[in-house]
Amino acid sequence: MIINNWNKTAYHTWRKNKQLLSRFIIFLCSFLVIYLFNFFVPRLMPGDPFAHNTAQSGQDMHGLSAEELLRLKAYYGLDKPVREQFINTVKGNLKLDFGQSILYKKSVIEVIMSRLPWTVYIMLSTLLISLFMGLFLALLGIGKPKLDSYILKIMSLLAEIPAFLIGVLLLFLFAAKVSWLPLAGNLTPFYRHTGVLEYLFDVFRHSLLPITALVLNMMPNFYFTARTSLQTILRKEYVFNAHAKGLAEKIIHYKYILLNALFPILARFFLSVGTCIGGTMLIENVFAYPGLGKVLRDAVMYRDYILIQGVFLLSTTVVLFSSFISDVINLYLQKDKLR
Amino acid sequence: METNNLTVTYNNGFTLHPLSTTIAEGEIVAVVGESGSGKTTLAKALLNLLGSSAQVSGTVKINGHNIFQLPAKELAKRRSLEFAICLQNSYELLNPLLTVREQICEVLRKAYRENELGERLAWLINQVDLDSAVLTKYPHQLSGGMLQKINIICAVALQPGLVILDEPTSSLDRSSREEVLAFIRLLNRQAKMSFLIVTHDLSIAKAVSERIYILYGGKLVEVGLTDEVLAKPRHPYTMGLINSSMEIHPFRDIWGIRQVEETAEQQGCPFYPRCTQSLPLCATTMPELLPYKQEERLVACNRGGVVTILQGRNISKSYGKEQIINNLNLEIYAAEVVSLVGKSGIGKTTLSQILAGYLFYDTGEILFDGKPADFRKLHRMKGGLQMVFQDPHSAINPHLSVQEAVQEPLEVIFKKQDPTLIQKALGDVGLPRTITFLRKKVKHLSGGQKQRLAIARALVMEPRLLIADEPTSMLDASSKANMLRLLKSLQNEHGFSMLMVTHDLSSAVKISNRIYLLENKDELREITDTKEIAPFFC
Amino acid sequence: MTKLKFYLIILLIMALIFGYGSFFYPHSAARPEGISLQRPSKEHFLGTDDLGTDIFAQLSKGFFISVFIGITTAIIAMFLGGSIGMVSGYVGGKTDFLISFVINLFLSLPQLPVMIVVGAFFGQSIGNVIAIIALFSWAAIAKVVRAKTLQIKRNTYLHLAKSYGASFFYLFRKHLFTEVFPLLLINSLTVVGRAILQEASLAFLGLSDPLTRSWGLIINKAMSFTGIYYTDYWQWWLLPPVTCLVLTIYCLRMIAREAENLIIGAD
Amino acid sequence: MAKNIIAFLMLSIMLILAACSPSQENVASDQFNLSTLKLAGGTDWGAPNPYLHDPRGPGTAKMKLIFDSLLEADEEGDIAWLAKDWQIEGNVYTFTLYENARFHDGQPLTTADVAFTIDYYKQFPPVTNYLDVDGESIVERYEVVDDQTIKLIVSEPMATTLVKLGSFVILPKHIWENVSDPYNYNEAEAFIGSGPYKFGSYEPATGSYEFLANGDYHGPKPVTERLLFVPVSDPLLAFDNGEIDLTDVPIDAMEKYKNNPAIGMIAKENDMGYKLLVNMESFSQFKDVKMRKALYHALNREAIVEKVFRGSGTVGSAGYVPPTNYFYNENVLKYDYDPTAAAAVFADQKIAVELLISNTADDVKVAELIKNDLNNVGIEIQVLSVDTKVRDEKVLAGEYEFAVVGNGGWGRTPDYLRTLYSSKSKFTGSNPHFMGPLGYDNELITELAESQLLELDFERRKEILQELQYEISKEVPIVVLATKTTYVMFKKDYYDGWVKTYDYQQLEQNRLSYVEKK
Repeated sequence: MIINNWNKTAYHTWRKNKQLLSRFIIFLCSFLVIYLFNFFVPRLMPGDPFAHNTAQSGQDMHGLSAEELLRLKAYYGLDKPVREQFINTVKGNLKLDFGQSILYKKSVIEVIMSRLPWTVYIMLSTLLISLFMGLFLALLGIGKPKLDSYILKIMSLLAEIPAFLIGVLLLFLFAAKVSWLPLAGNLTPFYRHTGVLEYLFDVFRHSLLPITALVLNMMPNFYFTARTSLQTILRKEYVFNAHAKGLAEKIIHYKYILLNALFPILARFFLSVGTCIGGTMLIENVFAYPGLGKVLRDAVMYRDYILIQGVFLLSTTVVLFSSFISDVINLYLQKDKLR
Repeated sequence: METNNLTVTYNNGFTLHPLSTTIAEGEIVAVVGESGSGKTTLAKALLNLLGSSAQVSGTVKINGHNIFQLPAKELAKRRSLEFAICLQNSYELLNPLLTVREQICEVLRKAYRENELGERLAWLINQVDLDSAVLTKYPHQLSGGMLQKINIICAVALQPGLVILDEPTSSLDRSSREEVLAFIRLLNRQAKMSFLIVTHDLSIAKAVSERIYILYGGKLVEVGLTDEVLAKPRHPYTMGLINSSMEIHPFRDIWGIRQVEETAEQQGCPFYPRCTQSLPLCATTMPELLPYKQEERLVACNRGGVVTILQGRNISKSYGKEQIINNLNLEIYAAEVVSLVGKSGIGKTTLSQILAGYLFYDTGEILFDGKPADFRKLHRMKGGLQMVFQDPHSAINPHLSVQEAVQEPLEVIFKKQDPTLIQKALGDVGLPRTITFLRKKVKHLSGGQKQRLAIARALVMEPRLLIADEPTSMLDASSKANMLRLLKSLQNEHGFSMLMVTHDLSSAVKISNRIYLLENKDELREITDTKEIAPFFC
Repeated sequence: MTKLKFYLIILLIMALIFGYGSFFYPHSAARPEGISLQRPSKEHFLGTDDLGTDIFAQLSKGFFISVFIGITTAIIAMFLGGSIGMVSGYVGGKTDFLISFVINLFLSLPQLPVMIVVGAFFGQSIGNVIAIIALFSWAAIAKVVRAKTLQIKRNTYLHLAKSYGASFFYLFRKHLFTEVFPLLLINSLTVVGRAILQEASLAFLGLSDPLTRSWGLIINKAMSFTGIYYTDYWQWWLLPPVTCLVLTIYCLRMIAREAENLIIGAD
Repeated sequence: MAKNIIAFLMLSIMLILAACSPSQENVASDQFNLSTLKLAGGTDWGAPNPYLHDPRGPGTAKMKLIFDSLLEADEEGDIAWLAKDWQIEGNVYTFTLYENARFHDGQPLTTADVAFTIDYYKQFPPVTNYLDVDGESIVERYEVVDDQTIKLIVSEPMATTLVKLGSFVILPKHIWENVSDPYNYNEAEAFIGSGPYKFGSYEPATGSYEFLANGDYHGPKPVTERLLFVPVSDPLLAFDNGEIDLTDVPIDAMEKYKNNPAIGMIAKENDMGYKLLVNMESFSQFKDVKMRKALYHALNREAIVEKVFRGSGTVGSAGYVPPTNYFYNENVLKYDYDPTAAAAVFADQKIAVELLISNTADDVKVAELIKNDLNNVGIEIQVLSVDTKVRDEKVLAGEYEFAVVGNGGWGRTPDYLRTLYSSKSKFTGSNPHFMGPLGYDNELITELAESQLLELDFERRKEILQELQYEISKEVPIVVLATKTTYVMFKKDYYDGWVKTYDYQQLEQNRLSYVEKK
């Protein structure tokens, strides 16, 4: 009677691995196509990096003469035919050399590495706080229908306010009024920090506004996912059974409700990494925060192909990888439905 | 445990009517009822698990504490320690993300220290013959049966004083069911644990419980010792339930209690629409749960339980010097089929005709519905007594048309012909209702048709008791089977009682609830257990 | 049902107000006649922008353009995402593999540069704008619908219906639609809001004529006006379009939520 | 469950409120008037050395704070900087350096360094190479007379030669002689110059720069001990908050600051302007000057100043050079707004044109006004707004019908008239000052434009330029729309030594603003 169950579970794990494998292959193929896309899209963009931006007042230029242009193009390898450029880039990338940025005259890796920690700091803290707040608000609403519908209304209103508006509103409503809240940048410029703690605190103080803006933008959709998954869990019988067994309230909350609700929320967490990247770039520009967002905006403005390639490759890989993880979580989640 | 008029009303209208009972320590009680009778609600209500969806009133005291007044924390602490419940099995009773070991230990930790867990756990799982490899598995990897056993283990892990099991054996195969029942008996004996087992399966109740509660439509209709109730059900519903349970009557053709489409909500006895012995009074007054005669039994029926339609006391009859039947006693309850079997020529027909009022008896007494039988009135009233004789040819005047034959009693008694009644009667017995057939002369009918006509004629009078003397002896095998089926379906449908005289024990067993054996002229006894009947078959 | 009517009425009122604004209102939305940056007055209900064009007229014309763009994009994305998601979830196997590969691709595409490239090549028209935004929004919907279809497919009643020989369309109509549609509705509605705003950035990338009067453009112009926050111009130049935008999308979202409750009933 | 989450939140808020901001102490420095001077940064203008800085104005200005050039310019004209004085005989330019000029590492700066720099620039041209005209260096050879004096012999002396020789920055020979790849050389030594400020620190991510005062600088004393360029999200907010001491002020916000005694304002008159280019190759009917004049009459250029520049600027002069420019010729022809006359000209022409513009906010506004004006006179306009880069590329390639181009630098000496109107020089470079009228040539204008470059005498050159403007205003090959004046404000009581040069309006990019005035 017991025997037939073992091969049953074996069968399930085999089937799950097959699905996992197919998800992984999708991930690889998408990566390859994105890589190609990343190479060609910047080059298709009209306008060339060496012609200068003219419109800002007060910045006149001395024109680049023709052969100076040629010399620069040769220096960056942009004079060769596209096919050749592609081969060099692939060879370079394999050796983790992502080329020289035209705008910053430094290697792309260096530019990215100097800015990446700031963007990652903003994004990660935003994602975590939004997840935390979304879950907390969803938990608050459980069992109190009036409060729950009230929070729901606010959240759906907040979800509608466009991201850039939140940034600007925060900037002008808070920053202008609250003097000690810094308006821009990631650190008090050129301030000799005595201790690490003071340094960290300065970073925290500067990142307060951008993170709040991003959290206000990301929190609603975490809240919606958390709320639906919590409500389905609460209706499940094993929660009722847990109460009937007289388990401690704490055990029921964490090991029964939260643990089961966590997986769909985690899946949503990784899925929203993609949207968060877009939001972070926007907010970085509003608060002059030195992350990859600003780099990307300037790179696109000045058609710095090589830098654009580097940044997009990084961002698309992160997005792809996180959607892959969210697929894996979803697969793992289905364990209770594999009967 | 002690409940005092516990009532539960759901906002969708279903109510568990006030109920007061006690369960002593070490006692096993079974709660039996159809699905929707409120047995699960009762189980949950007893442990204050109904939450906001229902209004619960009355008190439930367990070990002296009224669990409705206990603060939540205190109540939670006592759960699994003093009382526990094992809910109806479903795939989602266990947390999908925790291993089996973890979920059992969760409960054990309430009373045992970490180091004692392993040993207690081992004992528990081999009580229900589960392999220890199960402990590391996740719920979704186990079969329904195994989950059921684990749920039961969780409930009994800390040996609480009272354990409520809701359908503990529903998804178990035969051998695991035995194991579980054995485990329950063991706990009951060893640890003096009392059990409340909610089930729809009478054989479980029979196998393990001492007392039984019968629940119908949210009302406790009968309470009593299990064996006695199963043997002699006193409430019409209980009788109907027992009669239709295959586990108890393995050989009999099983007929459920008649179905009636949902009537509007009414205050009276919940069983009123389907009750065969109901009175208009039943529709309005809610019966109280009262003791039944001297027996250790409680019945909630406005008529005090199942009514004995006919009672014959020490009846004797002799032709001249020859004693035919001597000092016989017999009872027929409402809405049941009783067979009178015996060798041919032993006096069965005589007894049946005496009971039907067509033959005088020397001594004894016959009561109909508790009152001395006034046969003259009974033959001429609706809800009276009618008889179908052995030989259809002589029972009906061959020259009459079918219509005249059937409507004769109506015409004579009520002086009017009611074609719809005739049509319905003919339809009931499966005879054609066309005009040509109605005009047909009786003599042109076959033996089977005549017998059916006789029955139609009897039923037109809607009798409360129909006595049929060897109704199938003249028929061939297939029409005999049809006739038996017809009689049983009519009896089940209209709810009248029937005394069937037959020498053929197999047909008796097939359709009758009880069987009287006339061994000789002064010995008439009831055959109850199947062992006696079996030799006649295999 | 009353809540649904309530939100529909709000939308209707707005449509009426802006209908008046586009046809009967004396000032044109295109020609700058008034003095620039005038306060709201009886003559100019919502004052004028920096070029002197009447803002209320712009808002009214913008209402129909933006809502048109928003809703058409949402419908396209809904049909595209919905059908592809359902087919891939239902059919499974190779097609599912292929389709989820395409979905993954579109989800991780960087939007900004692709829009610039398309803008440069395809020239200007509302059609292009709708096409591009829809191009980027169907994938998210498809992913959600696919997951839901997979979930439904596991139910036995689908296998049963299939065993009766039911065609995909029957299955779709009878079983898939009721469960997938509300999900589809809500996800598509988020596209409306996004589409209206993205239209503005696309207009600036040369994808549509920057002189049209969509709400996104008005907001963008107001935001890029240097002195907007130091003076009180923002009260009549930035506040009204943003409130209208948020209100419209909020109503649409609430209608979707009510519709969902109606279709599948309070569970 | 929810209770302990609330507790955690309260705790973190307390943490924030408890800590006050580590404000920088603003202790006055004894040696210099100010301890810190803060300006708006935020964009990465490259590291401040001749090979790494961004070619545009702010990048060059920051580099010039550290590296000295021979001459500088003030409101009136060229002044001594590294070179005490200078003589010009024919094509020989003799410069005598200050004796006590030193590099930041203490090494004396001599003519050997100047010579080395000239040769080094020939081999490795810097980001802005003043010494280069059409590919080869203007200095044929040089003669080092002694440590302080050096003769530079120029192949072909022109009016701009003195400014060019005075502008290239001098590299320390003892450092750069062994640098083979200057474009990637960014060790500490790469930032040792001889200027009034030493290199402090440079943070590319935030676009922040720190310059420290050079105590023993031979020339005028630096005004502040630390000069900072800091990231800023909204310049006005930062100015109010005291994060920066100087910023542009939008016209609409002027009232708020105008009557505040502590705030000083300086105008950058007409430094940025808009012009309408007509592609006469594809629209040959505009070769007729009458049609071009009708265009002038058709456009309400006053409205552009009023609505787009919020009233701060002037209607474009038909001679291209703006009225506030030193070389402006008042009696150039004027064309006022006369739509009926224009409509008469275009009445029966049925012209339909695609107007190419860039997608910045002001460009779109100008385009909207032009579209309405031209529609009124019967010219159908379809606006095509593209990315700025795309617009530049299309204009240089001639792929446009009408195009609106806006750019800075109108306040400089109008050598741009040569690169715009002279058939020989237009379209030789890649920035808007090279975008001349397509399909239009004029002998007289080209001759005048080229000759002014070779005219050494300052006054004589001015006359030629004014005659050139008159000729242009007669032929109007380009429709000059309007020029914009922007204002800069600063805290007067804190520091008000901001100065412009005769030739360059951007006072924050002028070295003289950061040193004490004589």
